[in-house]
Amino acid sequence: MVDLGVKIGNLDLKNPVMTASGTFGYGLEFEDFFDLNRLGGFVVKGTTLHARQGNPYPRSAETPSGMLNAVGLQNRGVKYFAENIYPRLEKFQTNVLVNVSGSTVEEYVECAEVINELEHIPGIELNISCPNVKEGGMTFGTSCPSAEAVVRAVRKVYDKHLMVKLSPNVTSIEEIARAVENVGADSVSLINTLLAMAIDAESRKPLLSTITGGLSGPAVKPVALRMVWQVAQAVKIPIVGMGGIMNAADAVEFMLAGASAIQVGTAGFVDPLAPVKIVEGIEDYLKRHKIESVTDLVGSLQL
Amino acid sequence: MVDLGVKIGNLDLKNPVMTASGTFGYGLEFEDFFDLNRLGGFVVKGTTLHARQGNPYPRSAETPSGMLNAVGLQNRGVKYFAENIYPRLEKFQTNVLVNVSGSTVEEYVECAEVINELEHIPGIELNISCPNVKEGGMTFGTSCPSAEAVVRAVRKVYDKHLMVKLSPNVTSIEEIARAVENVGADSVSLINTLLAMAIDAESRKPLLSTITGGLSGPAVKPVALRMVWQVAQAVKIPIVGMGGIMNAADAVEFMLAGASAIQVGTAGFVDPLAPVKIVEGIEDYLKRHKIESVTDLVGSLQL
Amino acid sequence: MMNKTVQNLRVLSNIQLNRDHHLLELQAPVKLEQIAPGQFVNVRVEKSQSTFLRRPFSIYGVDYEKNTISLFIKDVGPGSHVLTSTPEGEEVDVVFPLGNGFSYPEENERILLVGGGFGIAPLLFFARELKKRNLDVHIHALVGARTSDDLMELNSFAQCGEVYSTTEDGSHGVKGRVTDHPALKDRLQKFDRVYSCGPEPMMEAVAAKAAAVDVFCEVSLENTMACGFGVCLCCVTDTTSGHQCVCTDGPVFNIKDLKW
Amino acid sequence: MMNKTVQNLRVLSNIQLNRDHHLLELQAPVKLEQIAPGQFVNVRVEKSQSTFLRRPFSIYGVDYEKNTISLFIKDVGPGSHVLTSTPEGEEVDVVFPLGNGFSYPEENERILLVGGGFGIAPLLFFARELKKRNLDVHIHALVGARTSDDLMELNSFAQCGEVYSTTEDGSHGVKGRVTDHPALKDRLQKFDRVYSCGPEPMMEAVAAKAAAVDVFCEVSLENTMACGFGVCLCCVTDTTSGHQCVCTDGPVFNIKDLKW
Ligand SMILES: Cc1cc2nc3c(=O)[nH]c(=O)nc-3n(C[C@H](O)[C@H](O)[C@H](O)COP(=O)(O)OP(=O)(O)OC[C@H]3O[C@@H](n4cnc5c(N)ncnc54)[C@H](O)[C@@H]3O)c2cc1C
Ligand SMILES: Cc1cc2nc3c(=O)[nH]c(=O)nc-3n(C[C@H](O)[C@H](O)[C@H](O)COP(=O)(O)OP(=O)(O)OC[C@H]3O[C@@H](n4cnc5c(N)ncnc54)[C@H](O)[C@@H]3O)c2cc1C
Ligand SMILES: Cc1cc2nc3c(=O)[nH]c(=O)nc-3n(C[C@H](O)[C@H](O)[C@H](O)COP(=O)(O)O)c2cc1C
Ligand SMILES: Cc1cc2nc3c(=O)[nH]c(=O)nc-3n(C[C@H](O)[C@H](O)[C@H](O)COP(=O)(O)O)c2cc1C
Ligand code: FES
Ligand code: FES
Repeated sequence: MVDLGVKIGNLDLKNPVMTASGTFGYGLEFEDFFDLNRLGGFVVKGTTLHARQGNPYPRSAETPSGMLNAVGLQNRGVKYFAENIYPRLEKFQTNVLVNVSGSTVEEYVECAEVINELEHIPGIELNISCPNVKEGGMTFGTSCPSAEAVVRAVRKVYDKHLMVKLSPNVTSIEEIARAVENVGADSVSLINTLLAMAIDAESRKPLLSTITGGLSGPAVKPVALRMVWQVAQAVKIPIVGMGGIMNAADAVEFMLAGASAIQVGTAGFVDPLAPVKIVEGIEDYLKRHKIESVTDLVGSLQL
Repeated sequence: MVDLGVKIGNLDLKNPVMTASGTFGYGLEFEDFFDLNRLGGFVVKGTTLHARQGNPYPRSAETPSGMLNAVGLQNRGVKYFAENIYPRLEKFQTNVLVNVSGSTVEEYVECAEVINELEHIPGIELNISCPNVKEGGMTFGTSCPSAEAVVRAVRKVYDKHLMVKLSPNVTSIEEIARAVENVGADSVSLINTLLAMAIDAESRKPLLSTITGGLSGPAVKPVALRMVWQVAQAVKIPIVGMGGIMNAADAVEFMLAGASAIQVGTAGFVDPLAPVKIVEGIEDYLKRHKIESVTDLVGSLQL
Repeated sequence: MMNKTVQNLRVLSNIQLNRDHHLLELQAPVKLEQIAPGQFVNVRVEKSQSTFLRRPFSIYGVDYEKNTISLFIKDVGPGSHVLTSTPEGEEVDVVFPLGNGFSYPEENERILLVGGGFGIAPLLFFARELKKRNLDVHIHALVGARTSDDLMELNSFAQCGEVYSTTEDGSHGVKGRVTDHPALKDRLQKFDRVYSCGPEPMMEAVAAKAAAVDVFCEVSLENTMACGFGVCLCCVTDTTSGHQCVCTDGPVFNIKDLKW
Repeated sequence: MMNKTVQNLRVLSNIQLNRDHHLLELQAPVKLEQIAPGQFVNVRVEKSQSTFLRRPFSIYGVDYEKNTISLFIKDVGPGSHVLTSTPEGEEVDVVFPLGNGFSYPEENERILLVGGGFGIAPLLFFARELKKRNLDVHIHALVGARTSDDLMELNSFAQCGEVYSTTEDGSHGVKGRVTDHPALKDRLQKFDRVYSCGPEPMMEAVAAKAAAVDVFCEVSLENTMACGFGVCLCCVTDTTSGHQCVCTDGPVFNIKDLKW
């Protein structure tokens, strides 16, 4: 038997496969398709202190091997989450993380404080990289001082696992990763979407209401892999890799590049069964390659 | 009749379609496929002061809707170009630009000086964005001071059209564009390739000899469009857009976003006729939309 | 109601109806449970380089005995083109059933179905279900098109009730748009419910008429979708209770809830 | 020699040779001019989401009367899979002819062709051309495979000259690899020229033998290609005169020029 278990800091995952925030709803929508307990964990949608309506329609566009989104963090606020959604998530025997966003450092902090009280939420994923909101969001994640400021402030009030989600829209993602590691991040997850744009030549209009939005899917995989590889050379904390993972081979590539676990996002739209197929595929891969523990893959790229 | 002519500063192009450096050889290789004079211009492969062997094989990898390359500026040096290649390019009745790279500011300058003497070369494309060489290359294009330094120095010795090719691997491409505009660039071209990586899960090895390389093709189009759009809001000099252009609709999108002309790169590998089909397709588009001059498209995105 | 599932369905038949419309009957490998008219499927199209996301199509009919689902597909682009070209015997990967159906009328009510283009698909499924259930409902269907060549399935609607039509060129039925037809223009109060599916401007015009005379009206929207089952929040429409997902809160909406 | 061109070729026939090898005969819409054995084509595969770049295949034969080109394709991944599944009548988009062929032997020379896997394709084309031209050349072909099931086209080679074979399991011919066959192991000096195409380790072993006894030897390389016609510089191999492109300087190289 092969061992699929991984540890991300103090988080125990039964396997390295999580699902990505904003692509998995609150998980419940996937229950018709598979048993969520088969996942190493899942990250629920981006949550903010106050409710947000998000951006106007249209919010998505298909692109070559990928898609753009401009959802803009539509959610009913952390209080609503804690009172109405959280109770339905307690039953799961897997790691349920909440993705947290804000427009100011204070908003991040207050939101994290609420989540800190939720017993069955072992960690948050701090989103300092959302390209789809006007204030805050990505701007926190594109400079070291602002990234440090928000992580440092949240760290003070949040006791459990603090995963920080990095933006790929930067000159040096290693520097940001090192900065957040230095101020107390327990892990980093990457990449969020690449800032991008689509136009309809015929109507001469942008395809998104917000003109620009975030690119995800297989198109970004080569960039995501490169960034995971770079960050793996730069920090000691665990890395959760994502960006275009469609199948087990993709997942293995991220682990070879240095990720301890991975998240599946857009793939779930194309194949709702992708997350569990990836769990099974990694197991097959390990058997085929006679590797006992999935942790042996991490960073084991042969140069 | 529709007017396809565009001006990029002092360059007159019979149509907005050029081909991209490193993807078109010296043009001669395409002569079996079409008459190069049908293009608005073409940019020959990356040229350096001294000959370079480039990187070891393997230098390319296919990725979803795109490819990676790590050619590393293999070329025989500018002297060889001037003596042996240039004479074969003089016959063309279109704009032949030379793409210039270097490891130091001095190398850029000396290379530009040689090309300044070549009567039938109306401009150079200064490559401050190549991700595939160890020293220089992209590093010049990822900070304002270094980008300014190389452009300012070349501007001093180079009289003709100076197009500066920008790197997409930056937090703010607008800032770099503004910086090179301020020190004398006549136009900017973008984007060069995105720094990326591919791994073979089975062999557990990187697919490129250099581990990381440059991503091009349709996968990057949404990122390229966004950057052209951003730069168009930031500078007054003309923009030459590229990144994943496969057909006339793609080309129109770049012009709507603000590009005065475009370059076709990777598409020529997939369809060697793509550049001329794009010229024809733009003409059709203008007729269909009853637009008299292609210049009316530039920056005319409807918000 | 049937739970959402991902299945490979086999193309039992692929019939070309006119220049660009095809009718596909798909054999399910699992027992089909109750599917509501108005629900849709989301189809993966792998044999094209420009169809990364699935393509949504209304369910046009379900045969619970043969265990098949039918789709009515217009060839408008790469995805629908590959699907309308799929030969019998091949499999297609489908997520279904998605979304919510139309609300059922009460006994003895008079209903008007107003369809255009492939919007007739869920309406005809609805009409047939009402008929099959032997509900004592008076079904009237109004189909609009540009020319008589574009009018489809009038006979099928006729088997369920009254049929009216409009064509823009007057080649069949009343000349003009659906809203020019007396059923909508003059006699709308005579109906208890109006259901519409088709191009958005058509549905908006129908909704305006229904709102004016305060008749119950449901429309089936077609926003661009990324997931189709409520996890991406990309397909929202603005409603009186904020942004709602067309894929899970719809695609059928009561016009009272829409901000049209 | 024929100029490079991009054409839609129609599949005239698609014959399955064994589990994973197919023979495709493609009808050209333009008059075929002289094509050299060793040249290759580059095929676009649009019906797959993972084949962005073209796929190169050696030319296996040209029929100048029927105006057809044949390819010998092993199904190893998405691109070759779509191609080997292409039904007769469909068109494929092909860039051809690319690269350089093998050098022709002198009259009365004895040549040895050493092939493995789909590497036999250009060698058989070469053998047939030599035969067709009635050159007074003594052709010997040595084909290696894992098992007798993997040996193909021995009869076709036999029509051009002597045939030898090796199989790793000894189920046909000499047991072992091609280099274990006496033709290569003991009698190599008796040949004037050796040509090899197949897996790179096989070609390297053949090249080493040829170099040891100083016999003329050409091999046909298969580096990964992006363009196929010399513009991207991705397919280089290291030669005594630096990096050279397999697509335009090769794919056929004299081993003297390689740094093996
Ligand atoms: C709930 C729902 C039910 C539908 N029912 C049917 C049906 O029964 N029969 C039918 O033929 N079509 C139906 N459609 C529309 C169908 O989804 C699109 O025609 C199809 O996705 C086009 O894909 P394509 O690749 O062929 O063309 P594309 O190149 O993707 O698009 C061609 C045109 O269709 C539009 N389009 C693309 N994707 C969508 C989308 N997801 N929703 C709406 N418009 C889109 C584009 O804007 C473009 O104008 C339905 C759509 C929805 C959302
Ligand atoms: C000059 C030349 C001549 C060739 N002649 C033939 C032939 O006559 N018959 C034949 O069946 N095959 C031939 N090949 C190999 C053929 O190009 C590959 O098998 C094909 O590209 C694989 O594509 P795929 O999508 O099926 O598989 P992929 O998934 O792309 O690859 C499957 C396997 O093939 C390898 N491969 C992929 N692309 C290439 C490439 N461009 N060159 C070499 N290996 C590759 C991959 O590394 C992988 O191991 C030739 C290759 C070259 C360069
Ligand atoms: C529709 C959509 C909504 C998203 N919402 C969020 C979000 O709320 N918070 C966040 O951190 N990332 C969000 N993301 C980014 C994903 O979590 C992920 O980082 C990205 O999509 C790359 O992974 P993928 O290519 O596997 O999708 C969203 C992505 C998509 C496509
Ligand atoms: C094989 C290859 C080689 C390239 N070499 C160069 C180069 O020498 N100089 C340069 O400025 N850009 C080079 N580029 C980048 C292209 O010119 C272009 O900026 C990039 O590929 C994006 O456009 P595309 O997606 O249309 O190919 C190269 C790209 C490829 C694919
Ligand atoms: S399409 Fe994803 S929520 Fe509706
Ligand atoms: S494949 Fe492009 S140069 Fe050989």
